[in-house]
Amino acid sequence: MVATNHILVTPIYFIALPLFFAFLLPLLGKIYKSFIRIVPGLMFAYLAWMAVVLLLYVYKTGNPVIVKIAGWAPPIGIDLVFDQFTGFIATVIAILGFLVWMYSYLFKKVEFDNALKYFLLLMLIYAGSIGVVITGDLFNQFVFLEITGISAYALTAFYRGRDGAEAAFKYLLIGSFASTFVLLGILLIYTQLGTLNMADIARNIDKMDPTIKVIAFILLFTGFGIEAEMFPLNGWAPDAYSQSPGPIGAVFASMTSKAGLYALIRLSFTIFDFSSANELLFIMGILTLVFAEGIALRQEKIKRMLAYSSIGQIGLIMIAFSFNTYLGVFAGIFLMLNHALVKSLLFFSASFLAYNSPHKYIKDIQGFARYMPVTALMFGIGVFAIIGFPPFSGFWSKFYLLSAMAEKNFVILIILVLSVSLIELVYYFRVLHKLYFAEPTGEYQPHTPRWNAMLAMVLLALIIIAIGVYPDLVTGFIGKAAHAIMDKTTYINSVFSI
Amino acid sequence: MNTLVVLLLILFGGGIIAYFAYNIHKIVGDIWLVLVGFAASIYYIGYLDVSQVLNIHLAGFVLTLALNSFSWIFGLLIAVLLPLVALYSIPYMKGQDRLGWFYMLFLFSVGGMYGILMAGDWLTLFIFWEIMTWSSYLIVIYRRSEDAPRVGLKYLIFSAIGAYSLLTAIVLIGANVHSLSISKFFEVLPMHSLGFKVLVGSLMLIGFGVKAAVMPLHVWAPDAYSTTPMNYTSMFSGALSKMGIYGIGLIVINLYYHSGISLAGEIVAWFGAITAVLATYYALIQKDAKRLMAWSSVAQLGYIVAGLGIGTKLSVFAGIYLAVLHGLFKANLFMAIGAVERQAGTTNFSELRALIRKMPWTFFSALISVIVLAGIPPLSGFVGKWMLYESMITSGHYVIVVFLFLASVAGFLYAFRFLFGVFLGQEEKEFEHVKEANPFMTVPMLLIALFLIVLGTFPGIMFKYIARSMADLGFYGVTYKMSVLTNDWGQSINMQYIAASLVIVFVLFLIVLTWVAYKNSRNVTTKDIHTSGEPPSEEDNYHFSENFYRPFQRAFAFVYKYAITPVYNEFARGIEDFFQYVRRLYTGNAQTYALYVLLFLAILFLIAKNIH
Amino acid sequence: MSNLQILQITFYGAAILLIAIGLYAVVTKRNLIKIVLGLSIMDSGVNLLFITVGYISHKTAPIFSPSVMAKYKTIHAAAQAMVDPVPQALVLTAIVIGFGVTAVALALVVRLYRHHNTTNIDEIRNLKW
Amino acid sequence: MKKAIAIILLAFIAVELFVVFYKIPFGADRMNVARFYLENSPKKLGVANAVTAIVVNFRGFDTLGEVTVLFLASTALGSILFRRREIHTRLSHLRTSVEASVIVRIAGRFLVPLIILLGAYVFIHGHLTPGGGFQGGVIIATGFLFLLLAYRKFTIEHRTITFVESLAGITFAGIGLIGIFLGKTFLENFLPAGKLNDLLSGGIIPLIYIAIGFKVAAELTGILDTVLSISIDVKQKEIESQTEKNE
Amino acid sequence: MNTILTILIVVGAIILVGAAIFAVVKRDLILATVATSVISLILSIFYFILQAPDVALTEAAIGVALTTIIFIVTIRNTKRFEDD
Repeated sequence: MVATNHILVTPIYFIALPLFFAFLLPLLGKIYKSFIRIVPGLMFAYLAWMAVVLLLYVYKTGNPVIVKIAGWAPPIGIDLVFDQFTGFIATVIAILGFLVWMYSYLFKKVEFDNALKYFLLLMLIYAGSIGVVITGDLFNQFVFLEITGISAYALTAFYRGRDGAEAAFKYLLIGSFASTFVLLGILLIYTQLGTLNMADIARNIDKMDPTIKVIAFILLFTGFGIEAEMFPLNGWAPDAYSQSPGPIGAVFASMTSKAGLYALIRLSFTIFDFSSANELLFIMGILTLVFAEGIALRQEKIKRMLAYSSIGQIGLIMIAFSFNTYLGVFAGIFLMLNHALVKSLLFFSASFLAYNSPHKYIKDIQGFARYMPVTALMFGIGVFAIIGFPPFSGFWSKFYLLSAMAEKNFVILIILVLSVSLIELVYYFRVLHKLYFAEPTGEYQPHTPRWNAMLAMVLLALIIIAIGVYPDLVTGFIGKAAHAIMDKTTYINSVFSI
Repeated sequence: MNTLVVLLLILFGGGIIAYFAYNIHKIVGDIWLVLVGFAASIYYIGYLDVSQVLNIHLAGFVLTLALNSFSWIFGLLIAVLLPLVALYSIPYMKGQDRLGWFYMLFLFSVGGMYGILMAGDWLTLFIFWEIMTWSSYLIVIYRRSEDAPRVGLKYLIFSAIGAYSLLTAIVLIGANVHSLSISKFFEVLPMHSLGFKVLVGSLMLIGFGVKAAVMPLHVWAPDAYSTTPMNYTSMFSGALSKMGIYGIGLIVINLYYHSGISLAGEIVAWFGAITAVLATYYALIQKDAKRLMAWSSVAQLGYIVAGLGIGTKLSVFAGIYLAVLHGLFKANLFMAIGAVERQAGTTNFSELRALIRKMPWTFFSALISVIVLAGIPPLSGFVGKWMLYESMITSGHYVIVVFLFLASVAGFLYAFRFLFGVFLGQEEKEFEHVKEANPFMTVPMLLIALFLIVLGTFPGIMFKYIARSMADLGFYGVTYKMSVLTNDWGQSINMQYIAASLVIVFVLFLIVLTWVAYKNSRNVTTKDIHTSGEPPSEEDNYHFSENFYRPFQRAFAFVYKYAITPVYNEFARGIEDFFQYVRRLYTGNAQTYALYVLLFLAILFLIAKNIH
Repeated sequence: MSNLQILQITFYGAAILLIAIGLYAVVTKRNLIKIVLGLSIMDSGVNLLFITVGYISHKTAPIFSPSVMAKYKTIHAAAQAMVDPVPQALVLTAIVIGFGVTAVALALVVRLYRHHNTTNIDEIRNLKW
Repeated sequence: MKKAIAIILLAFIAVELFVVFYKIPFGADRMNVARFYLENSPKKLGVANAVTAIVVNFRGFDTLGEVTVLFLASTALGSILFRRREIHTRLSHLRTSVEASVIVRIAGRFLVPLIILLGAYVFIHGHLTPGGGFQGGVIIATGFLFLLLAYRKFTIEHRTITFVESLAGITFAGIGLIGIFLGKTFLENFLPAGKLNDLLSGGIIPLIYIAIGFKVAAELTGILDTVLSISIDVKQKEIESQTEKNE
Repeated sequence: MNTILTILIVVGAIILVGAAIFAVVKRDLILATVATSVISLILSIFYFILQAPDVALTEAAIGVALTTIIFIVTIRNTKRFEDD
């Protein structure tokens, strides 16, 4: 184990620094207005760097970095676990956090108050998402889920003119259900085991009364399922995605949904020992995939379409994890990475496309490629990557996923997933065709992305292509991550060995 | 350095540089393009080391690059076409914008094709297959015509269907054989169960069949071939479709004949035969030269598939030979159409006429190609058909022979229609200004025509390589002679004699005919139509190119009545309607969503006993 | 039935009924404010459940006040006579979080009212399908 | 229809939950880690109130999150309700439509300082007696609520709230970070535990609780201020519409 | 706990549930809000009985005072009566 009290590099900073600077930000804004943009950026950059350093350390030594808080070893105190799996996801979130910041660096340039709130909420949603992923305590996870949730409600309702409030209210309603169910589940576990630490629960899960165990699992599954946008619990998601400011769609796709998904996976893989959890995950994954992608086919608004597509990808990831084989989990983690990267790129570019069209309909963006060629190209790269054309990163995740299915000889499932991919291809290329071929209708407001947004998009595109051309950049990490999440004993032992 | 990698680098790197070169100046780009074209071609023919194998470890897989003599022959076809098409493209694409983009994709797709041929394992094959697919897709939609989105989407959807079934087969192979190597796969295949063989084989055949435009997966082909700029179509139909043939060859021969499921091969042959017949009949009724030739491509590919499917030594031999020939003559024909399009501004039969004197060289090369296409004796097409029919008769596939024969007859008809519609007939004032195409365009065409003539007279040049490639497919001891074809009954034909005699007759005939025709002809404009005050109706045959084969069309109306496209359209609409309905699940009312959550929870409670 | 059993039924029953009533309000009531009220009733029920579960009969609040120390002398003895403090700590957190959510929800209600001039959830359906 | 479905579903869920919870005996001792907390909060931390010890130290990380949630709520409220500042100052007298009675106003003068004092007492003694930062903060906020309701001229300088809020937040997170800089862990106690039941005991716990108290007070006051100023906007609208009618 | 307390608790619980139903059913939102504050009040007494003074204090302060206030302010700014 690494020294838990390293001063410069410790997972605690993922949460402590965003919170610290979030509290500080209003004061910084008083000193110099641009600080509210620069300081979060420095912090995001630092955290992204730190995440990479930590991940490399964990990768090389094979020892997870586990931090105890307030000096109490688990299960007494809360611990943060930065192992190969959580560390990988946290790193993805950290890097995307930085890119989202870069994309929105000049956001609301003139309105100081709104910019302040925006960056504040961005930092908190980031801290919440990473917190959900790296915490080792169930109740603490709930708290971070709430932080993520409330910042997401606020961000959804951020724009005044639109129906943001409506979307946020729906999100809040369903989100409250989630928190109620999660709390009840936690309570049931606590009454049986008297502990809240995940590793401790996992260690003693046999001691639970079987009925109570099942009900606790169901409650937690439903609660986290809501956050993970599982069908049919995802009614809020398309609205929230489509009404939030542009970069926040990317945040939802790459951070909050990942956090929910992580909670779901940790629940089924580590905490509980139900074998049917995987079946449940499998069935819900298929339903989520088919319904979301099918409905995306019939969307008229671009961000809504992306939202449904994003939900569909979540379904795919759930299917991948549900196999509970090394290859399946590997594919699932790769899909998570890929989905985070590609959906962010799509949201980044699409939000500019939608921004410039009067009613945000797909038919309104026709011919925009000639006004904003780079943005359109980025959208195109995103589409190619999500369809899974080589040499973009999407290809590899799809290939691994199908390999995992083939390993279990699920031919019908392969055909189903590929048919759904076909649907995906149809609706994405419809948009692309509109973008490139149709004559512009003339209702165009020139808001070409500024340099920072461009840079963020180009960086993302480069990452996507780099992974696509040379997947070994990430497969090593993903392989270890897959081993880490599947190996329950090591997780428990490493948590208790500090 | 590995020569295979060098070739791929030339093409892909050349493609990227071409993009920037065209952005500097058109001339720079053109020079670069021709340079890359020739370099790749010469490198392939002269310097490529076929024995080299390269293994790359990537993402937990072993990617293998290795060329064998079966794939080499397809590579040769590309190597012949590439520099010629590059030359041809210079004048053809004059005045188009985004040339850098176009040529980058062009070279990418060629690189993809070479990658497919070099692939020693299925994953590599698939990667290059997809690169080829998306780059060709982007070229199909390159001209932002009104049709482009529809055509492009159709092409993409069918390509994706193909690619996905290929992918399914590949992952199944990976899971069951534990190796993605192609040769390993064929080695161990006989040990696997019948179900696995049939499943994987059919999936692969669907995958390759899409690119080879086998019915009913051909729907994209006529549109895509005719929408794409003609210089690419010549590669598209000439070389890219051969990738499908390459794959089908690999699968049918290796999978079916060498592991004992010959029935499957027969089915493939039947698909090929039916494709050949139907596509030919569709070609007959086309009103546009591009579309006619596009359908003709589908038909010709059907022949080849039929040949491969029969799977005897001779039929495979014929199939490969026809594939190479088709690559050449169809490329030439599309180039000719492109030249016509560029010079006369249209390719519609009802507008074009009598370009023979305006564009004699184009006409000549088209004529040669059409003769090859129709399989008329002096030229190589005849050789291919001869062998094909023979192989089918000797292996007892009489019905298929009848089918193909029917197709050949109709093929002759459409070939004639093409020649007549574009080059013959009466001259028109509006085409007076039309000039012969740029030498950069005619010279490649003539070169290909020359190839075709030579191959017709000395088919043995090609036979050598084909025989070698047959060994890779497991057919050993293929014998051939330079110009003498011998059949199983011991009769033989010497192509040189036939060629010589027929050429003499033909030339004499042409001279006489032309002389007579000149003497007795009178020029009347074809639009000089007297309808005596009656408005002309559709039924009036007021232009000879309208309803060229009307009686024929009537006779075969029952064929034309059925088309597969509406079925696909209905299917797609059904799916969209279904999801339009499903979409209402998301009512927009937060309480409904909350109810869903409760319902979900209640269902989970109900099944709680089953969770263990 | 012993006192404890009665109390068990009473507390658990009341808490779960509160949750159910809150859920009912959320799912069926059309008025936005009623829905938010439902949410807060739901939260109350969950909190009551927590505290109920943490209670141990015949034990005191987990505070080592001078009087308690005087009664039990040692810390160990005092600790044996106290109820479970963890659910209390959790509920403290949960109450505050619940208040935050309620405040945000009400703010959204006000904004929805400004935007749509109604508090009927059925009329606020601009985003659907 | 919807109601019927809802009732059936809820009845089913409620019964199911009740059946499950009924398995958990009421009033039974099932402590596990809690036992450790009870034993050690007086011993190691010198904190009399075990709940405080858990909230601020053992599970202090939750509390940091909780404070953040409140902070978020006040930020979110501001972002959702976007009050208009100029109206705020111009129309502040419209805050209450009914003027508070003289008794209330005069009583307020005596009561409010007392309320605030009580709040301060509660959070300063958080580690000794029931109550703490949250409770004290809420009590103080109620005091300000009284002011806001009773005195129409009373306005709270928003800048002050922000300042207090930020400073208290930084103190909390900062105390945590100091632990790291001292070579310990985040939020770890680095001050002497002191004697049980002394005011100056419990190491950093009272400090943090005081910070929490200030923060909660500031945040809740901010939230209340924001919420109360909604009426200003609405009133403003009413006035506008009336003047339109009059014209 | 002795019998009297038990009876009191049962009565309290009945009032609790009754208040909750009242809060849900009543069309006058102000009254419904008052009913929820009654819920909070009873809950806070329950918490005292269940030996959780910290929570009782918090519930009393937040549930009874603050939540009610923000509800009432909201209601005053929207509509007081639920309409169908």
